[in-house]
Amino acid sequence: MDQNKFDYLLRLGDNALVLSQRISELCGKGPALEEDMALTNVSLDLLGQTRLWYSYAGELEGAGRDEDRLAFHRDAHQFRNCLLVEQRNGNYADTMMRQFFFDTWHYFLIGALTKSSDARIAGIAEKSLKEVTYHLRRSGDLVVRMGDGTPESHAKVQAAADALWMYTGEMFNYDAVDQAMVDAGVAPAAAPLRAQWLEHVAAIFAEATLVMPSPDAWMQKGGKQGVHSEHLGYLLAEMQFLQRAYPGAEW
Amino acid sequence: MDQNKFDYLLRLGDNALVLSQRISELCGKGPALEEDMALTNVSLDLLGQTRLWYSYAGELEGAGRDEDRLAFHRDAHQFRNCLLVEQRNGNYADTMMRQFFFDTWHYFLIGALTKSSDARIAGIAEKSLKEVTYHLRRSGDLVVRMGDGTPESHAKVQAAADALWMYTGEMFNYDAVDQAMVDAGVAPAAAPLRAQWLEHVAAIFAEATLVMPSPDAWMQKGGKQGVHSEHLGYLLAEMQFLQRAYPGAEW
Amino acid sequence: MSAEERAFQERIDAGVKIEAKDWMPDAYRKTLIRQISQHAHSEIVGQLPEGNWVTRAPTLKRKSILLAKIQDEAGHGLYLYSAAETLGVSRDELLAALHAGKAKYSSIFNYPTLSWADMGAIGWLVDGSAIINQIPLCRCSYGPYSRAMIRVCKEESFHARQGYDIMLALSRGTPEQKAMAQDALNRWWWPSLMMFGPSDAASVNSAQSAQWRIKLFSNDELRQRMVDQTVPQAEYLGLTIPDPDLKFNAETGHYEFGEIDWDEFHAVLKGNGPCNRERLATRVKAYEDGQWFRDALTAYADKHAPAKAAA
Amino acid sequence: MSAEERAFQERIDAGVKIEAKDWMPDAYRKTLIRQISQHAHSEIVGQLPEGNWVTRAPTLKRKSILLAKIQDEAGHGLYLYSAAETLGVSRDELLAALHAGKAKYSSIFNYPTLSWADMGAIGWLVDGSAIINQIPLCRCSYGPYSRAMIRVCKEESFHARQGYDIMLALSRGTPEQKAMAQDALNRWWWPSLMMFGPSDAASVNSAQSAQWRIKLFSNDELRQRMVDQTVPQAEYLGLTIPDPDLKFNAETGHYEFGEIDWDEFHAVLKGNGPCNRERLATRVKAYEDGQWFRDALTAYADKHAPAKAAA
Repeated sequence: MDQNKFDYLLRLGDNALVLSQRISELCGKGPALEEDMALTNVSLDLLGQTRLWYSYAGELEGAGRDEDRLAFHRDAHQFRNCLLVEQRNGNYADTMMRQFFFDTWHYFLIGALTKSSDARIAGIAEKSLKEVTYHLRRSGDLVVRMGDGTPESHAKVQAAADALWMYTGEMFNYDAVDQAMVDAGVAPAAAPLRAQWLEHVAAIFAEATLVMPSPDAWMQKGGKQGVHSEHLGYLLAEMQFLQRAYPGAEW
Repeated sequence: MDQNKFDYLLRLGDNALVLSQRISELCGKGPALEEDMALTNVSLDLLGQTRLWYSYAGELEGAGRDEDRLAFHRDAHQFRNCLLVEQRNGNYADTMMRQFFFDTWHYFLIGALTKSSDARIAGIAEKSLKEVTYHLRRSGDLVVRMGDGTPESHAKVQAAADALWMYTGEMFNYDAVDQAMVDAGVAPAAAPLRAQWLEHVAAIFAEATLVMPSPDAWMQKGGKQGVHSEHLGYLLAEMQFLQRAYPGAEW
Repeated sequence: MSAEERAFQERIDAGVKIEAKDWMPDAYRKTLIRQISQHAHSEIVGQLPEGNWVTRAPTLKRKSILLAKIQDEAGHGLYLYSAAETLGVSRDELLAALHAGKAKYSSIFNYPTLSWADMGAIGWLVDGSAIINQIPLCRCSYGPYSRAMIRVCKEESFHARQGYDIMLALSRGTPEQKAMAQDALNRWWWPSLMMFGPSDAASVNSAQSAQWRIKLFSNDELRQRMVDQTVPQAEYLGLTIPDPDLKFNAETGHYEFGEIDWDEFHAVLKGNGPCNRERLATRVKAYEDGQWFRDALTAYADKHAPAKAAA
Repeated sequence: MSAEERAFQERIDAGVKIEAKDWMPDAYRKTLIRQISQHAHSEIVGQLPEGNWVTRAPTLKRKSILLAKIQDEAGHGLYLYSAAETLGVSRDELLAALHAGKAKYSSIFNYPTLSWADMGAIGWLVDGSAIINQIPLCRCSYGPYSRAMIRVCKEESFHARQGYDIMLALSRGTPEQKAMAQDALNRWWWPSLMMFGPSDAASVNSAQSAQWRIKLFSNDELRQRMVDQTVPQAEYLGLTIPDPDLKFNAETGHYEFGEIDWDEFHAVLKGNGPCNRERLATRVKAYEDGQWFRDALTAYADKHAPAKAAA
């Protein structure tokens, strides 16, 4: 088995699952009915993508782990998502800023993955592209509206940007797994992806009248290698409860 | 095995465990350092009592379930605690009002159990009496201070009383299990216990300048029979995670 | 009866739909607003008991299905608020009435969801009952309402089937799972029967609603339909309906069932259900916490609408 | 040096304790306030990483031990704030400085606790290091501080032993548990070494503190003591210290160890550790949320003190 590719697929799947799970905590609790619908929609899209990544990862591994085994039977240190997606929902500015930072990266990444040398990955990316395009349009639009809305909304969304910024560097901080995927033509290189990300974030922040934090600021890392924040354990304890409490059951 | 006594012991243990767990969520987050210490202390006392009740229950059952098996390997519907103790911490007035309602019941109950016809139960009660006496003094004192403190604290503690009141009836709402224990001289009857509870609550509320809700108000029930509120499942998912995720491990 | 009222009733009797711009009696308008908004509120509040298990769904597939269901419910809320708005009230007014505790939503959502099996039981029993209630309303006299109901019913029937499928998996599962399914049936059975409202004998205002064709069958008729439909399904699942008085009457071809605990029904209606306070508090908090966000959207639109129109 | 300063230094050199009422140089007072309050803040903030696992402790016994430990830490905070108060500052002033980000606490608490094994590693390594730091302070020149340290050290040694006991259970456990223990050691080893502060070469103000006997050994001496004590314990556990350069020097009788990543040390000190923001935000929130409660106690005391005094 190509261990690097397996790890890379887990990262893709874990990012999507953890963010989907976070958003789904808001079911029925959004700030407006239209937001409730959109949140559920994004959560669903990400969950669908999770299942595709995990299924491929499980097949590649060939050890009989299906999507549910991968989702429900790994502890926090075995999860490979970025720190960004496991951060708590906070207020709606926090929720949407987390989403916007992620969506921007996700959009350019998925776009690049449609040209992956791995046909299965390219296919999943192709399938996901419309969804992530919509996600990005939506979260960017809301960041603009909150930033250029009232003084209160401006302050909230600026605070969200400042607090979450330190979790954005990890997406472009490539390690051996990422680099192996770049070398194999499976995944895009970090530098151009980061340039695209910064350019789009800068453009949206300008329109939103927000101050973009420095790209050279100190960045947290560790999630991709399984060293998470304290939040992930709680998220997993809740998410995995039934599978853990009733081992071997079919649902 | 005396199934009624087993169930009764579980109720005692589950009440203590679930309340201990709730309080322990506040570790390091109390409104003052002295409160942090006192909260931890109460949580510890209740945990110690839990272990005594569970150990006896497990021995009585004779099926090899020890304290940890009982604490970590039952799902919500198998827990027998009152709804009161599983309610969320809320603000500190909610936390302390929940504690005061429980402590008052607990104090008179434990006092009566020192005269239980079951020597083991009487012994555990004897051991716990000093602790629950202190708990009651402390929570009653804080209710008085909050009630007769500032307008804000008065409003908060009155709101807490009004919101939690509907969970207090269950403690005196005896079913066949409770009644069997009364008949066997193991546990005190409901009516005098309720009278003591109402008298003490009325006295403290008077001193606290609080309005006591009507004893005839609608009361929720179900916890003692395993029909809980939605909160308990989350509490257990968190509490039981390690035992569930690593079955068979020794810690 | 005025000439207008007579003409109105004649159109209804002839099966012609009433539309928003048409004249209608005040009481018709008010009754419809109450009924439609109550239904809309039920969809919105109904997201909460299910949202309670989304984060704990046992498989990714089940999680997807549940999420999609909750999304549908928000959508139903939207259609229904829109249908109510055609009668001259705003969504904000309706929500204000809900949040103030003046408007009702279906009492069934004041029960807690205590296990995964409740997601099955709600789909099977609650959505099942809702469909029985709602299918006739697809033919009701008010056009916007009947069209909203057609869309709603189509999706609800999926939900009921998905709920039944959860129950099926559980009752074919481990002993614990089967117990979970039975426990859910025990807790949801009676509240589901209560969803149809008081018995006909105790039901007020039904005659007028029937005449206006916004209530097409009596509560007891619909309730009987639900029992008749559900009992064989429970048997197929191998589960026991928690009613010792339940029996099939071969003569009538219907199941006879025990007495409903109307005290419980009225207690929950009055606000004493296990979750009344919490459901409302959750919705109020979501709305209040969202005020700054909605204000921001409005402020942005006000700032930018003229500029964009001019461009 | 003034006559007062000379007399002060002579008392210290003679091993006489300085007490609160005694004259002391301003700089001595300020240094002590900074050092003691930093220590007090560390106890308080240090409750949080452990509080993070109290609700998830794997057995009731372990939960009890951990709760008792956290209670001790709150107690240590109390003694230490009291010791600082003898120097003429109030606890509220000290807390205000903490909450404003002006006062420091031990950087080690800016790392997250990610598994149950971290409860073991913190007791074993962090409390272990704390004791090595603190034991000399039991003999420091300032009486109230030295007495507080004696109480603290006695309890800390329990905590260190309990932490080691957790590690022992894990390293004798399943392969997953052993991996958990190793992972915790990997994450906590270097931060624990950093607890002793910058290397002597980079350390400022040490000479004056040494002369005042409020710093009795150099950072590097204490760090070496910690390594020498801990390496054999790790060996006994069957765990590997994450330092390829670690080796025993038979001549000196000490373990030599690799270069500490001082960039990381300074980054965490500057506020860029994984949890700096969260730890502080949690404490600030607790304090702010508790304002009304503390106000209530004060208001009650004001109302009732005269009445009771008169009675």
